[in-house]
Amino acid sequence: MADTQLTKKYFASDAEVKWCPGCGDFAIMNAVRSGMVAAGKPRDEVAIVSGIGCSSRFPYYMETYGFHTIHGRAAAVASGLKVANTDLDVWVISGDGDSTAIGGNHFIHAIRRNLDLNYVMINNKIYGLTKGQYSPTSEVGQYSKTSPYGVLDYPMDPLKVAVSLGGTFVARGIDKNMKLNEEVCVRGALHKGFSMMEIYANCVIYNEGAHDKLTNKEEGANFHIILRDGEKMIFGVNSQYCLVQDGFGVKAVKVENANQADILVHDEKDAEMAAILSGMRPDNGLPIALGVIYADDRKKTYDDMVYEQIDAVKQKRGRTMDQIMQEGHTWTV
Amino acid sequence: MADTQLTKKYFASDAEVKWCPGCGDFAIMNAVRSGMVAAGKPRDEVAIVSGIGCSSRFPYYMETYGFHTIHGRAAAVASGLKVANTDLDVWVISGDGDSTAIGGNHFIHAIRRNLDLNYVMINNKIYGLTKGQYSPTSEVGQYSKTSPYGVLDYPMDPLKVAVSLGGTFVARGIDKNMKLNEEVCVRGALHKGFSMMEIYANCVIYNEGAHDKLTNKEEGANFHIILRDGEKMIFGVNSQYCLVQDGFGVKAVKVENANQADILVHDEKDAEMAAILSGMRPDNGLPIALGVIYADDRKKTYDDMVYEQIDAVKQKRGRTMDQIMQEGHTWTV
Amino acid sequence: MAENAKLTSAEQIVVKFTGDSGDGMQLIGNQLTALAALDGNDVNSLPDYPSEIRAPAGTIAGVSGFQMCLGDHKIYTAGDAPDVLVGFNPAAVKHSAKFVKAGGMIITNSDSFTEKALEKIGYSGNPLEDGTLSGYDVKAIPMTTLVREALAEMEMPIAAKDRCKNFFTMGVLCWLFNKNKQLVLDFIQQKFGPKATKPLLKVAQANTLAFKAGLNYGETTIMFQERYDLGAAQIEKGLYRNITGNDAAALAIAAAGEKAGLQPFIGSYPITPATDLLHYASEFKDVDLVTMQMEDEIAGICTAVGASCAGNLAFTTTSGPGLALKTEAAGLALMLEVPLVIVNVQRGGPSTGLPTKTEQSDLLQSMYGRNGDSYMPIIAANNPADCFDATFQAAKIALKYRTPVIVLTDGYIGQGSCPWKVPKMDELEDLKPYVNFWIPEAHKGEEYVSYKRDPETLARDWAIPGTKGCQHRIGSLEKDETGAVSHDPLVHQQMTEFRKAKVDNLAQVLPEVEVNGKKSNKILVISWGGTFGAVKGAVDRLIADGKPVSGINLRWVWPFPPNLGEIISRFDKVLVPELNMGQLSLMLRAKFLVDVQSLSKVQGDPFREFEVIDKVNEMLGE
Amino acid sequence: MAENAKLTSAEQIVVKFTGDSGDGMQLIGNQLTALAALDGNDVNSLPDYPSEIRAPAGTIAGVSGFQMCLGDHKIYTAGDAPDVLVGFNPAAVKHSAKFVKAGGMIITNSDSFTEKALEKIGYSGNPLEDGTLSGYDVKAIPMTTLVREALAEMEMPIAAKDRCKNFFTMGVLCWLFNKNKQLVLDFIQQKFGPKATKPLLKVAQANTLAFKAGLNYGETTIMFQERYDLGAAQIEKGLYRNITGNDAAALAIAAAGEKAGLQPFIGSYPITPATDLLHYASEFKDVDLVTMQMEDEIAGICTAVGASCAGNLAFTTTSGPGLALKTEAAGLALMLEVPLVIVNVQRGGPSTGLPTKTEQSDLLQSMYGRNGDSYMPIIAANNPADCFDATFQAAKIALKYRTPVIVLTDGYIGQGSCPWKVPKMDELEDLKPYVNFWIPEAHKGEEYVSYKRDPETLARDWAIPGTKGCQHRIGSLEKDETGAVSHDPLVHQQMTEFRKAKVDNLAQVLPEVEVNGKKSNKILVISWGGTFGAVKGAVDRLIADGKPVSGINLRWVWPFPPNLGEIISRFDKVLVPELNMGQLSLMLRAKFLVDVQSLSKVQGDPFREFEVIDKVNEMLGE
Ligand SMILES: Cc1ncc(C[n+]2csc(CCOP(=O)(O)OP(=O)(O)O)c2C)c(N)n1
Ligand SMILES: Cc1ncc(C[n+]2csc(CCOP(=O)(O)OP(=O)(O)O)c2C)c(N)n1
Ligand code: SF4
Ligand code: SF4
Ligand SMILES: [Mg+2]
Ligand SMILES: [Mg+2]
Repeated sequence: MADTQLTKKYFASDAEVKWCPGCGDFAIMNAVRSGMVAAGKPRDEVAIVSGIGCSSRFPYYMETYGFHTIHGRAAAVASGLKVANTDLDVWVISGDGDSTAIGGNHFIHAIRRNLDLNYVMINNKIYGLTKGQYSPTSEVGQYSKTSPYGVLDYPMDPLKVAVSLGGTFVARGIDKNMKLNEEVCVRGALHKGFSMMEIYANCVIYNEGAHDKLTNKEEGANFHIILRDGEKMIFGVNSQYCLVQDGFGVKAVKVENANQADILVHDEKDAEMAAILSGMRPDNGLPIALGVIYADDRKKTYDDMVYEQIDAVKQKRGRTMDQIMQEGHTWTV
Repeated sequence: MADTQLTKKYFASDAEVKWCPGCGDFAIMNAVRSGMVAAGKPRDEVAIVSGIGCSSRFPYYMETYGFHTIHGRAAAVASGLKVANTDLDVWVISGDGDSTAIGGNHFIHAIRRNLDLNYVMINNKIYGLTKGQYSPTSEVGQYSKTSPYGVLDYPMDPLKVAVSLGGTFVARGIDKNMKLNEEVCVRGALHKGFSMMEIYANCVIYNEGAHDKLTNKEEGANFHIILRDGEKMIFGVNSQYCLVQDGFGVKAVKVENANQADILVHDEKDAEMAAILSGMRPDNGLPIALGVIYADDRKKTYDDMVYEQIDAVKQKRGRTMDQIMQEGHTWTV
Repeated sequence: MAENAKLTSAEQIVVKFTGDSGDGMQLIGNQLTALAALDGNDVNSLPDYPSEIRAPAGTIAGVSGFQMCLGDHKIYTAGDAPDVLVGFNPAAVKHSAKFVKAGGMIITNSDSFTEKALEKIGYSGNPLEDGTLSGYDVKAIPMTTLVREALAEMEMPIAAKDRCKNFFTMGVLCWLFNKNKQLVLDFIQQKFGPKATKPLLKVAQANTLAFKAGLNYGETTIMFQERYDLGAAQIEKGLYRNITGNDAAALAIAAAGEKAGLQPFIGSYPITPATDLLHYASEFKDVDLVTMQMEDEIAGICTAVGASCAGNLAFTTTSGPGLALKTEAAGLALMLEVPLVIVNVQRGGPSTGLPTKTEQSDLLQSMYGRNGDSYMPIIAANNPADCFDATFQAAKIALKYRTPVIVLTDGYIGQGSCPWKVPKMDELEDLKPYVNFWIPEAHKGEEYVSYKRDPETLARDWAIPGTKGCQHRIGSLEKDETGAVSHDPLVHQQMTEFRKAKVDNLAQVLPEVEVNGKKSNKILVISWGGTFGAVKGAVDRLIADGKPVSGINLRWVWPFPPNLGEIISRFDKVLVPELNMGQLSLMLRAKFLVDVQSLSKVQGDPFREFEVIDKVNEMLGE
Repeated sequence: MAENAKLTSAEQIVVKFTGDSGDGMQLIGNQLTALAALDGNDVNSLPDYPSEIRAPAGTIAGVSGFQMCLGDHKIYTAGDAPDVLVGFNPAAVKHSAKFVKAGGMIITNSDSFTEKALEKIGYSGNPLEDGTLSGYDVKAIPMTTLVREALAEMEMPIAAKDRCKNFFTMGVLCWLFNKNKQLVLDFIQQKFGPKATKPLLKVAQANTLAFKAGLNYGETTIMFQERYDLGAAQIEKGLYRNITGNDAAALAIAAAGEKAGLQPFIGSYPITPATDLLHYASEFKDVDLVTMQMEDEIAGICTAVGASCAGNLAFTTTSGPGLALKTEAAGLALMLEVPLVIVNVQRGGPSTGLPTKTEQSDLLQSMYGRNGDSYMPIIAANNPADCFDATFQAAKIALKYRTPVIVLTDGYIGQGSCPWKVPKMDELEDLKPYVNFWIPEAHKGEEYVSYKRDPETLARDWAIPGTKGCQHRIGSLEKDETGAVSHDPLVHQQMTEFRKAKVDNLAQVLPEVEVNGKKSNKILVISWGGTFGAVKGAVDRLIADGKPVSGINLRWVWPFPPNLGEIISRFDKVLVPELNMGQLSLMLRAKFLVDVQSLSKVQGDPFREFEVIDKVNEMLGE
């Protein structure tokens, strides 16, 4: 099938989309479709696996193979699916709760194994589907149905954890920036290895405005930076801030106060830099990093290694089933 | 009870220790007992929680309250136990498999919450109890009963992950270095917050020599560095190597080739430095970091916050049970 | 003028509200519940949500419902076919009209029957006009217009005004059911009145106006030919509160902790339809209830086990898929022999199934869903208010026998509500005697032995960390009396038997089941949990009709009450209506070798009395 | 000279080896098995490990055992009381002597009866001398001395020489049981001989010398007055292999994949006693078996579900606590209606329980341990070799009905071994017809509908990702025929019934159970899984004794075979011996309303024939 036939619409199913009007998930679906277009596989060679959550309803809206599984297990199901058939373009769509709460273990191990999956984590910092409980990405003090007096748990930063696990592609988007999300999803789709894409989304019902600090027209740009490989890290409403190195970390300073040569240049392949960039937070006076934070596909994928090993064993031992069955202590009656 | 009464022997139960002769776990038990002595609680105010594994047999050998739970769940059980009674000195003893495989989710979330637990992860890079399968900390290519042709999964570095989750105390020991392990356990015991102590151990039966590279008499010192707060990071059999900064990371150079001022000084409170130190590996030409990598107890513990919140709500609402029951739509018949 | 509207006295009225999910059906339902209850009626209700995702407004899929039954006698269910349907839009009417009693009343907002709205649900004509609803007594009221008119003078956004439609409707119903309007006016003041903040005050005023407009509408139009008058039910004196099962369970958890002198503790993970329990309980910090929302269900139960080991009174709350995840750790609690209460609010299964729908299909999972031979008592709540007592009793048994106990409720009970006679804390049973920690002071000269058992209950001696000199080790492996790991074949045999006997023993102290009706008869109908109401109602009616039928209800589903076998043996046939494929039936068949018939329904919906009645009649050959 | 040792012909001999865990009891047991089998006997064996942690050498807790029964007829169990005990040290003798038949033979290494060794096990005197073992025929052989002497010329570490003790013992036994010594000599060459590496060659030589020394010892000492001679059993011709149940299951997985034309896939997590299955299967990369050792059991089953969705033939392997963790995801496979085989090697429970001991206590968990009404076929393997067929059959049914299937084995079967007639791949049933993927080419003009069912099997139409034009969505929520989520009450009712009927239907094609003995009789003994051997042996002996007893075995434990009810009805009493507290009994009671008696044993140990015989006699009032 010629790539030219692949359009976003081609990947849209005709099921009625049931997210609340205004939900951030709509924008993300659009970006994922662009990613699929870029990946270039016909839709019957694409599989989407999701867990349970508002975000996990995603597969129904896509004209691909779709598996809406159980809460938290999408990464594990997708791991099996991908290894079973490496020809498929496999996407995982999961929420912050689905990925980092009940699904935390599969999530970290899938990253570690560098399976060739495209993993989109829609982070609205709340459990939407179950009507508003805090999640592991919720902020300290956040009010929710289960934290009427404020959350006590320190939040987890999934991307920082992903970097610490040797993730080979780590990127962040935000519902309101559709262009950026497309970029992220296209890059993720083309990356060979585990593509970790966190996309902030607004849950208009249970966590309205969670990302306002970043999306706010007047000031938002002061609190996030859009990274581009090889470009200086400058941000702010008037591009007035930049990042410079500070010990093993970074700090944000006014461009006018910085030595031009000190302004850090983003290097997608620098894992140590990624460890810092992925964890930046306004609480620490640093902008949230958006865009591709880290990307390096030199590490072999688990799924490829599985078949390389199989081939190697075939070369080396190459037994048939009959031979295997006839091994061991045998005798003839 | 006066602290002077607390000795290591005081914490030893008289159950027969059933580890294989030569197992690394013996040495670690000794260090943990020192930690308990330092913590200064009488043994009937100490609780040890473990999962399942050779290492998890630990509680039986300690004259304290002991809970040998189920595989992978020690951190979760201990979290409840500690929150339920914050007066207890609570230790978790767990294996690499117990902590990072089946228990991975509880492990990461306990760190994130900064519960005041002393967590000792005995890492022999193998499942000992079940007779020798690879674990998430096993090396690529390692042979084991379930990887007869070599492990394909990239290993996880638990301490690096711990740092990425905001762990407030991160340290590493190794069975052969008893003094260091004592230091680590004593510091961990005294730390307020989640004390993550990874101790490398040798499983003489199923992964003999896994840490030989580090313990080897001739060359071992070239492959690890013992960190001490405020001291220069110098290592090697003849203290011939040092660490210097290299971008956001570090590199090891000969001391003679280094500018004295460039030799890095360890700072236990530098989380960004910790992110680098915790992940150093000989594969990357860097020494494994031993000792206290990170320690900072300025972050409130989850368990303390629970009771602060309770007190605050009592202040603010202060309802009695009868009052609560009589709230809502009520009427009298 | 409707002065001539006849006041018919009724024994019970079934009302159903349907509308968009966002329209607050539950709210208006609760208001009518409170109003009727205040007026002395007994009330029972049943909410009916659409799917878990907010479906688009105005569509059939988006219809949310709330049914209730008001009566002058004890009411056990939300009733069968509604006498009155209040359907707020065309979708709601289309969705629910078919349930209404033949000739029953349908009240609707005629303003909502726009062409666009009708098109959305695939109507070409207007059902209010084209005879579609000819079998019903349709009251098409231009609610939007009337409310907007009534609030013409108020400076409020139109949307806010439209929201007052509910109180307009309350006004109509207050008139229609001949209720005391002052109760509603007081309620509005209480909720939105002087003590409230500024914007709410305005809401109070608007709602008052809308309510009065509704009252007037009833009184002044000729639309209603008939009004209903319900006598007061014989209700025990006391303070009442309308409560959902989840809220009642949350209260019981806090109350049991206080009565046991232990800190109550919940380790949990949100899951529909159990979440509300956790929501409500999370507010009880001022009475020392600790709630830990954990990373998953396994951590939820494991923290609870840990808290129990430390001497808290520990609970974990969940629904089916969550229970499936908790089974391994439930086995840990069982081996440790520590008290633990697992509250399972059942929903439609298997797998994610029908998360918002009710079902009773976790009974066998609760009984047998653990590795090894593992026995746990199971108690089932009969209705929302009963969740308080069931949970409280579970805590008592968990403490007394040092055992995990499962409380089964379901989506219908957990989210549904009914009046609850609020107990005073000092009327509740003191649970301290069951705690009975082993302390050296009470056992001079004795040494603590962790699995030494009370000869009667078989509960083990329990010393918690911090108890002087009692340090000891316990675990999930099989062990001997001292807690030391044992692989001795006979120790395992004996410990297994102890664990079984402990639960069997509980049966000895359970109250005997009481039979509703003759003690010996043709048919015995057995209810458990959520089927209680429909079965009780049905059996009452069958008995009233002179049918040879009796009923019993199982509160403890395991172990079976001591006289159950004997009761069963006195009947020709046994019927068990269940919202599953016959799970209690299976247990009864295995235990009593009786050919129990199962009336099975798995449609996400509780039984209606008539379904039970029809089945009984069929069995009677009628 | 022992020339006058009498050669007694025997029908069967029970031999038990005991020694330190490190001493290789399993190895020597397997060697004798192979030797006997090669010589035409039938053999059945039972290993007996100590606890999971390597207990200190020389202690009772550290004793490891291996029992076997050799016979001239079909042998179903490892026998009751041993005729011959080979106990390698004092602890081993102390531990096992009590099991030996009165007057039976105890062979031991007298060199190991040092003062220190005796002290370790709390003996003050030497039991070889002080009459402790006077009821037995004790052969105290200075094995260490004799072996060292025999190997005096060899340059080897003493420890390595001592390890040849096992082949010395084999020599003694080879003589004692009148076996063909060439078979052992060949075996040594095969294993350590020319094709082996240098150090092994030396081992071959040493073992050969030790073996011959043992043979000579038997022949030349006057210690043995009697030798045994076993005739050859009537054994089907073919190539045989001694195999453990876990290994057999591993082979079946790979074989089923090949016969189905699908890539076989295992998603798993290690757990005793199922790990060996995964170990062995991990070696089969050359026949395309993919094994993913995952982070936990949940991931293990979930990857298998994922692989199944992609069209692999997927398996997950575990034991009790692991099964408990997998139940939620098993429900997912059930809702998706994809094939999946769950192999559960049962162990002692509840909770971590007795990890290394056998039990059958996961039956009810397998049946009912999932949320919702969820039905899965369950097949049980009767013995180690049978694990091959049971697993292969499970794969077939999983494919044919698109359903998860549970295979139950247990620690005894999984780790025990017996001779297995190795099938040729082309003799095995072709599974391709059951795969039957939906492909557009085969359904011209039709559109793919994901839950459209085969009218006979009710299996759904199955199209896998990559199939042109068949993209579709399925999930864990209740859904209609198209796979679209549905909350329609009747859809849920119907789908639940379909899922039930699918499994019930399987019963129709199951082979009828065959009765061992009279078709109608006083007592029917029912075995399943691991009780097969003891029950078969016991019933055979009872029948031979003229007792009114018959037996049947259930291979599919769910659904029950079609004629089971009818068979049961022809007996006065039904007895079910089980290594649990009566789990199959419960299912039979519920289904057939028959007062099944349960012979229950939870001691980590399989039944002995005499236990069944005693119970039957008791029931017969004898
Ligand atoms: C085993 C299990 N536990 C809990 C649930 C309930 N549950 C469904 S989705 C969800 C969380 C959803 O949050 P998130 O993943 O962030 O998705 P969102 O709805 O916010 O997109 C929970 C707790 C479930 N379905 N299954
Ligand atoms: C639910 C469950 N799954 C699996 C097991 C089997 N199991 C017991 S311990 C263990 C791994 C032990 O490895 P580790 O934690 O590294 O401890 P070690 O023995 O090496 O000290 C496994 C897989 C179990 N007991 N329970
Ligand atoms: S509840 Fe929140 S996350 Fe869910 S669909 Fe609505 S807006 Fe989106
Ligand atoms: S098996 Fe390994 S980890 Fe376990 S006790 Fe022996 S040496 Fe230690
Ligand atoms: Mg979310
Ligand atoms: Mg380990």
